[in-house]
Amino acid sequence: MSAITLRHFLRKASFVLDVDTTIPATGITGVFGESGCGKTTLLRCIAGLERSGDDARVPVHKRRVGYVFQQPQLFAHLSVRRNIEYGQRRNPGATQSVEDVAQLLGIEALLDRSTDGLSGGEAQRVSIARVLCQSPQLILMDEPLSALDERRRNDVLPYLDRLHAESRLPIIYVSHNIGEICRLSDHLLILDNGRVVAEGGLQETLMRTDLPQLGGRNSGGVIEATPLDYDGEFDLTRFSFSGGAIRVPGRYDSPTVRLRVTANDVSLSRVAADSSTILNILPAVIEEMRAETDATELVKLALGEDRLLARITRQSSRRLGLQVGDSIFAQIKSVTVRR
Amino acid sequence: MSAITLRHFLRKASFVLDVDTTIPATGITGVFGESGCGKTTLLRCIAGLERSGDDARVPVHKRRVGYVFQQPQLFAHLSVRRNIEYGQRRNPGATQSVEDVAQLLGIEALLDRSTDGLSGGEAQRVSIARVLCQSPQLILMDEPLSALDERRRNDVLPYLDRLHAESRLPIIYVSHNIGEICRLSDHLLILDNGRVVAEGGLQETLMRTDLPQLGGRNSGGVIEATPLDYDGEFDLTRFSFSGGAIRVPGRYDSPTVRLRVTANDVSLSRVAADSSTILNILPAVIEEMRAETDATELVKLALGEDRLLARITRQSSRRLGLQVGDSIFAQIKSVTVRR
Amino acid sequence: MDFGPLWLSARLAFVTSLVLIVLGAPLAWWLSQTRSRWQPVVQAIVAMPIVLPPTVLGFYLLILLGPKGAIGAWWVELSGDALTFSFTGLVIASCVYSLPFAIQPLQNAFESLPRKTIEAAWTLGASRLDAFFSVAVPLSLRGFVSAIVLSFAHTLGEFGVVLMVGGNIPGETRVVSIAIYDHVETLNYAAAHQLSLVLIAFAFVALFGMFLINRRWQSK
Amino acid sequence: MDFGPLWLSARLAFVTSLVLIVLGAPLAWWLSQTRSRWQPVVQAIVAMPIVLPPTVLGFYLLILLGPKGAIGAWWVELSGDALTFSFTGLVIASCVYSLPFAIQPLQNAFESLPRKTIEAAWTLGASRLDAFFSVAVPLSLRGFVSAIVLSFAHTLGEFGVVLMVGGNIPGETRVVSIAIYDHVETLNYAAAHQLSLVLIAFAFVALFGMFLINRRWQSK
Amino acid sequence: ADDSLSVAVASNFHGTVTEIATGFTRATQIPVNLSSGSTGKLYAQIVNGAPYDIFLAADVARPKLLEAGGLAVSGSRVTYAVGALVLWSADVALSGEDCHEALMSGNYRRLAMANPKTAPYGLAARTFLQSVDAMEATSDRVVLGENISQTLHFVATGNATLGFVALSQLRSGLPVETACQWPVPASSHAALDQQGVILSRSAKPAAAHEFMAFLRGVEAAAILERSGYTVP
Ligand SMILES: Nc1ncnc2c1ncn2[C@@H]1O[C@H](COP(=O)(O)OP(=O)(O)OP(=O)(O)O)[C@@H](O)[C@H]1O
Ligand SMILES: Nc1ncnc2c1ncn2[C@@H]1O[C@H](COP(=O)(O)OP(=O)(O)OP(=O)(O)O)[C@@H](O)[C@H]1O
Ligand SMILES: [Mg+2]
Ligand SMILES: [Mg+2]
Repeated sequence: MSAITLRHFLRKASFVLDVDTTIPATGITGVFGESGCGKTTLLRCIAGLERSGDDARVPVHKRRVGYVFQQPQLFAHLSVRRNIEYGQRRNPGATQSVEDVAQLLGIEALLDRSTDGLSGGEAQRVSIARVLCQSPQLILMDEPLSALDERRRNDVLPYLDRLHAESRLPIIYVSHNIGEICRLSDHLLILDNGRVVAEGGLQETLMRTDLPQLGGRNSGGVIEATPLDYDGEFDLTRFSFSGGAIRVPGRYDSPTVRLRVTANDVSLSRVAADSSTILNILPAVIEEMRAETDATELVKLALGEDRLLARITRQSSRRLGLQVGDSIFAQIKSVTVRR
Repeated sequence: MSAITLRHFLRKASFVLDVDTTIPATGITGVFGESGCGKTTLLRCIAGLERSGDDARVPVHKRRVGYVFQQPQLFAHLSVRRNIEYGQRRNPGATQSVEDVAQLLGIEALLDRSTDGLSGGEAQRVSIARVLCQSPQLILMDEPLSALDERRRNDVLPYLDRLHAESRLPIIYVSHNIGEICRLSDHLLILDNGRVVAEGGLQETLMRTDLPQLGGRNSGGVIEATPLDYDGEFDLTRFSFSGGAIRVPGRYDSPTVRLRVTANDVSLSRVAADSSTILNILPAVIEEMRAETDATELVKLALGEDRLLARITRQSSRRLGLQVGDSIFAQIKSVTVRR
Repeated sequence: MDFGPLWLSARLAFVTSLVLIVLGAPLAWWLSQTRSRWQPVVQAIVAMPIVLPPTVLGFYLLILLGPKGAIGAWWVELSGDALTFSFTGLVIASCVYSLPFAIQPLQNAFESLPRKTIEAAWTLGASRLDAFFSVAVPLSLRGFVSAIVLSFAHTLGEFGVVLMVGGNIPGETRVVSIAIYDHVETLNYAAAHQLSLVLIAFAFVALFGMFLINRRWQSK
Repeated sequence: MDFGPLWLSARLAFVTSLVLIVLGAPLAWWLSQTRSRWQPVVQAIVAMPIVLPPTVLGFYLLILLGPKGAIGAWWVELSGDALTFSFTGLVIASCVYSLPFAIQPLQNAFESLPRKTIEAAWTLGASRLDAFFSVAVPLSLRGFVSAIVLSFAHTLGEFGVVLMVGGNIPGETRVVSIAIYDHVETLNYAAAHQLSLVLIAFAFVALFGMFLINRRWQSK
Repeated sequence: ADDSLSVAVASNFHGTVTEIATGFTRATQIPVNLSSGSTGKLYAQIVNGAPYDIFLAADVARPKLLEAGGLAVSGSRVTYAVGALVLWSADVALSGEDCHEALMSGNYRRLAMANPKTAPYGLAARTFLQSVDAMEATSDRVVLGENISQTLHFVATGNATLGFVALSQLRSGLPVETACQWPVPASSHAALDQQGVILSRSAKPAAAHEFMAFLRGVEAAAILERSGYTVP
């Protein structure tokens, strides 16, 4: 696996961006960090919209870097199809068929419309299609979903999943929504005040408890799993992963999926109670415990090779007398499936 | 409690809005419905921006109806303070102090800035302050949070709670996010294709199982509760409600709160297991069961006078042999507190 | 050097731009907001004054504003004074002549205002008039600057109309453009060059200042 | 009636607006994008041509474009022909005279383009030039319409400059404005009225059509 | 247009010369192209290379300057017509009255005259006013036309009660009724000589000479007399 080098230095008033790192040349790298930490600035540097780094000489239009902005930035004077063709015509090697890309993003029916009447989610999908059709060597996405409300966000997310699954293109995906990042990225880069504070594979980096940036309601873990069988009677798919088997509503056929389990969805039990409606109860070992707030604790669990976080009240922890090293049962109430 | 009459008829191309109903003259009325059902059109009619209904003669500026748009629509040539004063100066009876309102919305520090550098959440709070300072007799909010990402949305929500708590102003709050509506509204109005399909108090309406509009991930129930005591050691507040007591992290002092429990956060158990970290386990009676998808069922539970929904897999339901009328235990993993 | 004509020109240009802004803004606003089928007709009519050669326009204005003309007769009745050969007459003529240069930029600016912003002003209790002044106008500053610049400069350089309607009366209607013209006609080239330079310098300083302020304002 | 001068005027106005759009658009683009300290200076300079009375401007252009003038001499050397008293000379003079009316609306339109849209074009592989033509220009249509209308109408009504540089030569430089002027001068009022009416009718139809198309386009 | 003669003519003489040129073309088969403008403008154009063969000015000064500067064929400068100044009114209030009387008694609102600086008729009018000591009395009521035709517009449109205009203008089919007119004595001002020259850069000196000769011939003289000029 080759790598992409990011080396950028830029001063803007009192803010300094100073990045020197590498990211994998395939898959999605999530860039995460709080507002004002320099995420957008970093992307602008990579695209050549700001002068920084060694490559300052290469003009923007020769970089073959696709940029999906927070707002779709469609060209109002062109039809949807013309918008998508815009980049294609300008990049000699761009051989993607507009129809194929449109199909990937579910916008075939819109191709001959004007950009006027598009809903936010449709417009953002068109802007992604436009970038794909320019055959970039790298795609930058700057919070492409944050201007969309939840429903329209859910319109777009599956297409990003599909894009990830069907293309080997490296994507740098900026977001401050850790859920989105967990769902989409393979690799994680955490920025703070213009500097890289953490960088690595998604699962390892997510489980680091020394990063205050990762706290909050959305913390949790992801598990790579493979479908085992499908129970048609109850519409449940059983997945196997290193820690056992887990059942999820719906049917999934892809060879491998990523399951996201937020810390809020995991409760712990001393016994494997089969008297409750909780579907997934798995043996686990407590690897680490850390006080989060006055009321809650984050518990890092080992399930085979995989790791999950559970958020429990300190009161419950005390009541059950939980200790690092204890073998307990993780009760998983709900799971989000990706891919 | 007096009431506000909404009587509007409007034809727009093939769309017809036909509303004739009343809503309470205090508290927040949530207007819920899918995209294109006419929510925005209804608000525009009420504000007088579209000609419809009996009051078509009253010009917009004489209606004393405050309108918070999806985008803040601040005036770029005025400072934050001037923006807020804009409505105040134009409505003789407006006696609210700008400082008080700014404090309510946490924007005191922004008052003398230009609107330029405001973040999305700050701008939306300013636009709400502007509407409050015009002392309207009715406030309309058209998805005021949907242009904000989750973090910025959470910046604004507490201020809306506070507004609701501290003012008797009637508010019509449009959203297609049922979570937001549950959190904020007292009263619910459901629109479909330009017509009112349901209307009533929040709790009763939420529990209606004949409304397909209410399905999905966000369904659940709300409970009115009063704080009972506070456990300083574990930072937990105990609330009492008709179905018993429930504990929630954090300290709450208000005389009454609303607890929202989504169907996903409730699991059911035949026994009150004390071996798990689930904090709240309450006796309940199954009142109704309805298949939701091929994999899941919605179960309506009676806890004293209150009602909650639980989403469970059909497989678990079968395994436990759940029946209407059964006495079981509701395990509540997490609770959102409002007010 | 006689600065009289320059001051007179400056005064005329100033008053004309002012009048044009005051009268042009509502017209431009109407043009930008209306959905009437007549809108393009009115828009085309507004552009007509510049289509006629200034002297010819001046000739028609001379008839119209003269004591026997429709407007002139009414004015004589009203004020006892003739409109032609007076500063007031010059202002009217200049306004007619420069109208399109004020309307076009204003209309463009108004058309690019978001409708929601205006609606927000209404719901906040501003009447249509109030919203126009307190929101539409200040947010269209760039259009106002353009309108002022174009009509100011155009009036400074105006000549044919002014000559016709003004009658070249020193101190009253002899503006600087006529003075320069006279110098050129009488082969007094040196004086013409000198006066032209002064006029250009004056106009440059006025416009430069305006652009500078506008730039500061925009980037703020 | 002799339609020669009318066609000549129409041709002149058409060519002039065309040249002004072609040359003015890049200049307006530069003015709208640059952060140079010289920007307001250049902007003020661009407005200068309208500050001078047309006849006086014509006088200076006559000198500059004449066979002894800087530009004229060079042109004679290049083409063997004089610039003054020719259609080409008229076009140059008209362009100078109407420059500000083309620049201002274009600059305003360019300034209100969102920067991000242009940046999007760059990242999609468009060079700066390409992005200008394929994105900035089509999105600034309203500004182009204004620029064309103002410079077209202004050239139709132009007179002082044209008379000076063109020399009132039938078929070559006698445009309709001069023809009307001649009729007025020789007290041939009836012919003047008639020709004025035809000119106004022509201009009205041209501008009305333009506004109508523009309206359709905008509302699409 | 190549074989035609190009004549630059002062605007006020444009109507008359059109008639003369028609006769000339009929007699010689040489077509004539007329370009009119103010004397000062035409002069500036000629100095800057305008392609005219003949220049018919409304004064003496400009032809003289051209001759002195070598731009006109020396010896070709001739007076082709002498104008006459008339005090004129189109104001119905003065119909049947005496214009001169009205001027002297101050019975008018505005008095129009051409700009003495730029137009010979203006200079003549001023000289006349000075000769009768009326400058002071009129000064605040005078409006100046840039040339003699603008002066006529002022009077014809009723904006000025009285005006000093050229006799030739009153003879050219005025669209308005004359209320009164009074010929200003030629002795009270310098002669209103109009001179013409053949330009040195003319490519058709022979035809130009022919035209100048025709201009001073009997046929032209009749036209000039009829148009309100005297023949020198
Ligand atoms: N033109 C500028 N002048 C001065 N400071 C700037 C400028 N542009 C950006 N900054 C500063 O640079 C820092 C990084 O900004 P940037 O937009 O990259 O943040 P971000 O991580 O994308 O934030 P967000 O999540 O809010 O989009 C901020 O502190 C900002 O104030
Ligand atoms: N100007 C118009 N011409 C034709 N149809 C219109 C017009 N404005 C609105 N509509 C139609 O009226 C219906 C209601 O629109 P409205 O904006 O009120 O929906 P909404 O409930 O607010 O939707 P959303 O959640 O997407 O904001 C839609 O079907 C829309 O297509
Ligand atoms: Mg950013
Ligand atoms: Mg809506």
